[in-house]
Amino acid sequence: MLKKEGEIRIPSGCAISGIIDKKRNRFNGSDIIKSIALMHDRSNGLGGGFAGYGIYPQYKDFFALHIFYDNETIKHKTEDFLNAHFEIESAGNIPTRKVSSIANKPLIWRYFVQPRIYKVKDLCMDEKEFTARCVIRINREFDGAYVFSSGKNMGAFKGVGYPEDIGDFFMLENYEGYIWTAHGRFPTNTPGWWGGAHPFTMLDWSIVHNGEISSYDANRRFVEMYGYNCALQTDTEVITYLLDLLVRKHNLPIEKALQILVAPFWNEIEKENPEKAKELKALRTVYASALINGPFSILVGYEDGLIALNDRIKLRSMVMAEKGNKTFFASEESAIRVICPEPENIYHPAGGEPIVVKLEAKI
Amino acid sequence: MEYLIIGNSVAGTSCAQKIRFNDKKGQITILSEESFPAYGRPLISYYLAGKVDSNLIQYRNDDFYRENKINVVLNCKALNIDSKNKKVKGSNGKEYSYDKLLIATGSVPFVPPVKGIENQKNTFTFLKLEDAKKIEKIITDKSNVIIVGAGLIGLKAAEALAGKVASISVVDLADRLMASVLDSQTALRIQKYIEKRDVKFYLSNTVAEVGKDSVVLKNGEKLPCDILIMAVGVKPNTEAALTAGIKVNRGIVVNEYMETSVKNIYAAGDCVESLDILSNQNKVLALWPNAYMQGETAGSNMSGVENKFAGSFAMNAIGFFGIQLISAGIVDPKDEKVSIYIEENEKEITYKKLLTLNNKLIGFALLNLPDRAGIYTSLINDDVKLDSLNYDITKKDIGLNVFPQDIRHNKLFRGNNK
Amino acid sequence: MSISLITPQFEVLRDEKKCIQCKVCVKQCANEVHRYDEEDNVVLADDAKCVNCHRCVVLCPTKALKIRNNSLEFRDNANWNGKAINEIFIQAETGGILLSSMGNPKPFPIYWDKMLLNASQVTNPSIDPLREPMETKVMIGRKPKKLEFDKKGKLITEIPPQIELNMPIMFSAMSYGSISKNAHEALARAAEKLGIVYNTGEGGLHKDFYKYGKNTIVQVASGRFGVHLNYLEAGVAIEIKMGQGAKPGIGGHLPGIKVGEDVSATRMIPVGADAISPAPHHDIYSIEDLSQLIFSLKEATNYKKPVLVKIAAVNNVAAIASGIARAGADAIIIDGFRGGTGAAPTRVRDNVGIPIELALAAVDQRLRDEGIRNEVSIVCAGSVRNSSDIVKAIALGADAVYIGSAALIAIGCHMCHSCSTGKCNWGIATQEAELVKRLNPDLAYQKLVNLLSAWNHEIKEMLGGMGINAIDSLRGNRLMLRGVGLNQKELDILGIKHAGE
Amino acid sequence: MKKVYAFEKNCLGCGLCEVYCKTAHSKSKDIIKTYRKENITSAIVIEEILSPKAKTYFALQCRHCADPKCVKACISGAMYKDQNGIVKNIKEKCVGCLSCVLVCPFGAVKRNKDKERKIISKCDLCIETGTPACVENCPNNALKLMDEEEVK
Repeated sequence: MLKKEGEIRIPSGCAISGIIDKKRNRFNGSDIIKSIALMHDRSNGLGGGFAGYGIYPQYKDFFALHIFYDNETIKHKTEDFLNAHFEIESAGNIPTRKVSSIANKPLIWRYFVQPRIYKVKDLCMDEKEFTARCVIRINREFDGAYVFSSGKNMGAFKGVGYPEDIGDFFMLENYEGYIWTAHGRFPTNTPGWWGGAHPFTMLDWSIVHNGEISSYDANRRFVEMYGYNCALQTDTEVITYLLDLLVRKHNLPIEKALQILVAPFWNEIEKENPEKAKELKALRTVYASALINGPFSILVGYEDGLIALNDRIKLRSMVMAEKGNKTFFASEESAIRVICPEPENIYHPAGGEPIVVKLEAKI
Repeated sequence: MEYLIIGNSVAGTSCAQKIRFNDKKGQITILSEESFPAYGRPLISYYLAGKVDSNLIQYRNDDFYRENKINVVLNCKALNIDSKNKKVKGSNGKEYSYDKLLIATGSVPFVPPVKGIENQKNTFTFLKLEDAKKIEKIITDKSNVIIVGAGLIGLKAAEALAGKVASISVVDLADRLMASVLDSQTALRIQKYIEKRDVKFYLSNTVAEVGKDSVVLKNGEKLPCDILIMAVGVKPNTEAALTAGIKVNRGIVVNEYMETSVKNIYAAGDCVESLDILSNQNKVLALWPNAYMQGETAGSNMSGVENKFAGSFAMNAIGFFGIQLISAGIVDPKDEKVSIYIEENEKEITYKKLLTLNNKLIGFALLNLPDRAGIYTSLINDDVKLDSLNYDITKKDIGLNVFPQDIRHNKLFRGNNK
Repeated sequence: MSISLITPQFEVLRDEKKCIQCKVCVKQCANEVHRYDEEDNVVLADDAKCVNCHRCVVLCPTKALKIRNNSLEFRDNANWNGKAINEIFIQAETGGILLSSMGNPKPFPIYWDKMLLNASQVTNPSIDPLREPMETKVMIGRKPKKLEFDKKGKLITEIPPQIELNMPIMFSAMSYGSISKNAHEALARAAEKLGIVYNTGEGGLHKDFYKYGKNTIVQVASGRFGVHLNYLEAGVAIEIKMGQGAKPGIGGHLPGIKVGEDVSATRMIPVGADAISPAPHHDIYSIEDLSQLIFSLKEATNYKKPVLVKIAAVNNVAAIASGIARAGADAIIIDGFRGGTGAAPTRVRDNVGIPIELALAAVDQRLRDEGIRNEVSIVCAGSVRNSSDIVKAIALGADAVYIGSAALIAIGCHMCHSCSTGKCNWGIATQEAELVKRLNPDLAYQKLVNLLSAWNHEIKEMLGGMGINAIDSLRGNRLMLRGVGLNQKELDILGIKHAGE
Repeated sequence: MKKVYAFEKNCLGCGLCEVYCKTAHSKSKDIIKTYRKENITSAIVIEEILSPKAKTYFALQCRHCADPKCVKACISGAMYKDQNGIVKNIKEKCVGCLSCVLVCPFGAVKRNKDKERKIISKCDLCIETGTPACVENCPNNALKLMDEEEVK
């Protein structure tokens, strides 16, 4: 019997695409669907998904939990748990439309929640840590329930199918956001579990990823020392946790965190001025086990913007371009041109060169 | 510049070579009274024995003369030196002018007067290739050969002829062979060894009279004689030098630059007297290496590069009948203060004699123990104090390990062969 | 006086057709096995003296010599085999404990050989180290829990001192005394050339070798030989030796005969005096005592040197290692039972301790379970034989490895297990000047450089095959390993899956 | 010029240089045949130095002197220094007078024990094969072919 994510590591190839409007002008999901659809051949119909930021302005202070349920029983059980830990502001189905190619859909629910304050205080945590732990707990202990999105004013939409069909299914043309990312998946071995599709998310973090990291177990065993549980055994999961650990728990500036994930080579470090070299050396020395190795290109959405990241020797394609306030990223240039016929500043980020596009501060 | 060299043996050759090294342009002429290209005189016994042919006996090959642009005039004896006009008259009727002249006329055999010597028409000396060639022509397996002189030349002649003739008898006035090098015991041992090779010795004896086909010895004994070889000794050939009025004692007198008493005339080799560093006196040291170095020193000074000859001492390496005898310095001392160390092995016919005086090695003789003899020679040559060495040289076979490390390393790593 | 029951262990076979009586074997055998009989012009051998070190075999210009196990047999008995019987003969004759050298030779499982490595195929490109950068540099030392930057983005966390290694390999502790000065010189110079470190062992640091300080770990062992302030400050790190894999629980003994002038000066003991290292450190009877020593050494050297602690792999190694990490050690060395020694009681060598692979896996997992693995380095020691052993050790969780026996083999050791005799024909485990000079440091150091350069290259090839371009990404990456022929318990302890899973 | 230098601190006195020297100068070029059938004298002398602590050794070959005494002493013209500075002996011309042995201050010219025509055994730096056999086969790198200047 085929094993699903979490029971086994499934290597996969992929297509990714992302758009950000740094002035926080919102636009609907049509373009991102169009872009990822162009790279149809890079997926195989076994996974597709999207993340949008700024899509829930009316609930922007609530954690938006997107949950797959296998059946009603587990839904009730999970909702009891949610009720016990959160004030649920709103709950309901995520709207979908019938698409012929999408079958076997689970129950797909959405809750806008706030942690129950006394519980947070009891545990001496902040609300993010509390929410994260609850999400991890559901995903680990509630067989048949899977929280696939848990950030604020953002949401992931994913499933088994080609990404354009998934976008159609979730009716993303009805959502407007200032960051969109998309993923089309080419797993080599999967029974097709909706939870296994990308993006992988954790609080505000959402990651779409093309690649297969060979440092996986080194990264996993490192991050698991800090309370994470890599239940899915996927690359996106471990990369998300690494970022969460470095940025949220260790308070490192995002740029430093990225210098850890794709650390410069030692001989490049030696060329830097002494102070810079000392800092880079410290980062590599202390966080050697957080170095991500193997081929990958990833797009990381988070509350402040969008990050594009390649492995150190650029073993996966990744191109970017700009037009007006928008910055586009995609596995292939054509996937940018299809939605932005006259792009500017086309650039291929070098291996290990992180590109961080930050949203302008909220007014 | 014109350089003229009288004499075509080792001193002449090394002189010419050195001149050419310093002066690429000057004209170099060698006059030789012989009809052969230069050869090693000591090789004539090997020639007679058939061990070298007339080709191989040549000291330097033709390329040497071509490359060094040395003109050799054969069959030309220097009859007269006109030092005023710087000209030499040759026996070929030509005159040779010079700016610098070297006299390297070597030695001539010393033949004592012997009664009736004119009766034996096959009387020879044994110094030149010509002598060997003459002897070679007439010997048969019936020949009875008498050799007068049991020194180096006589014994080498005997060796060359052994087995080729009916009998060989060696006669010497001394009581032992090679009296200048060997003590009587060793001489006797060698004598017995050689006697087994059908050579008879008549010692403390001499030829009293020469008949047509026999000789009569001093003790009255009569020996058949078809060939008589006179190998009593040699003396410096100073004939040419005397024509120039050069100062001559036993040999030509030279200074340390090998200059004679006449300006622009130098002399080198067996014809000169030079410093014997062991006796600190000028002596005729008729030695091959000596001649080479004197010729070279003369050549250097003649061509404008000042060089001194440091002096020398007696040394010899002799092989005959399979015996190797190497000796140097004083081996038969008169001075009673000399300590003598002797080590011998009758069975192996080996013998080692070391002579020391005032904390220095002054001489040695090694019979059939040639290995590393040069180190002893260097101890004499370099005036080495024996107590500065790592061990007592009489207690152990010699090696470079005798030298303290710094000296040894200086020799091995800096190529210091002094 | 009675006759000895001990029979020779080896036979010297000389092919008379090949022997040219050159006497090289006679001159080269310090055990005086060979002798030349002038009368018969023949070279003869005394088998009883032979230790099978191959010196004569290797130097014989005509390859006329072979050494083999004595073909003399006892009656078949799986239990009472020849070795068991001979050992009894020896002890009955001498009344002493049996002594051996080098590591445990018994056929216990070698887990390195029961683990296989992964490589990339299709979904993930392998990397060619000849064309792409490939990093094997590692930093050994304590790491802070996290890094902190100020508001301007300036690093404010001070990083404790680290040992910077160009490759994850170090030469393990071998004292001057147990090995020769030339062997030390070779190790020191090779370490310098390679950008790694060697270890003084417990015998102090010879004055000629202070110049290699940047590539030296100085050891402090129970005998405290040669320990003084300059010594502590001479190296890049200080190692406290608590135990040794070859002889856990046992001290050391350098016989006085090996304590010549130089060794005496280096160890700071009288010429000819036995150098006895006690079994325990007599100032360390518990973990808090160890912590005190660690911090005494750090105080003495102004916190400029990492302090490493070396222990033998024993039953409770994981818990002990955790204690050492918490006691303040910057790195922990786990020394397995196949590690070498100059001399150890045979029974201890062969029966005490546990396999390094299991110990290493257990320690790494334990420190991770406690969340402190990233703060301390782990060095794997005890019979690391080749580059794939190293790759497997690092995948199991080591930061670096120590090699001792392999280094000695590179410079000529033939594993004859006779170090304790002091007659090492290869100039390694001896203090006899005439034998020591047989090890030309110029040649020996080059061999070490060659060996480790080759290994480093092989490590890079294997890393590249896995699609990894920095050794950091291999450390603890147990998914890169698969077991073969291991039972579930072993797989669980090693933390790896079985091949095919 | 390059010469063979022996370093005492590395020389073991094992004698392998002699074995390989003999073989290199044999007809058969086979060690065993060289020893069994050809009575060759090696051009090397191995000396032992008595020092208080341990025996040390060095191997010695012809130093190829800048101003070679053996060449001057040679009565037959067999000994000469070639254009590369190597002191050689033309075996056809050599008559075995041993004058070279008499004057060599290193004792580095040996009498050949072989009954054959070749009388003198001295180092020719194995010029025909390239690297001297002694250097090539020294187990401890005690013998090195080095330039004079390099050594100084």
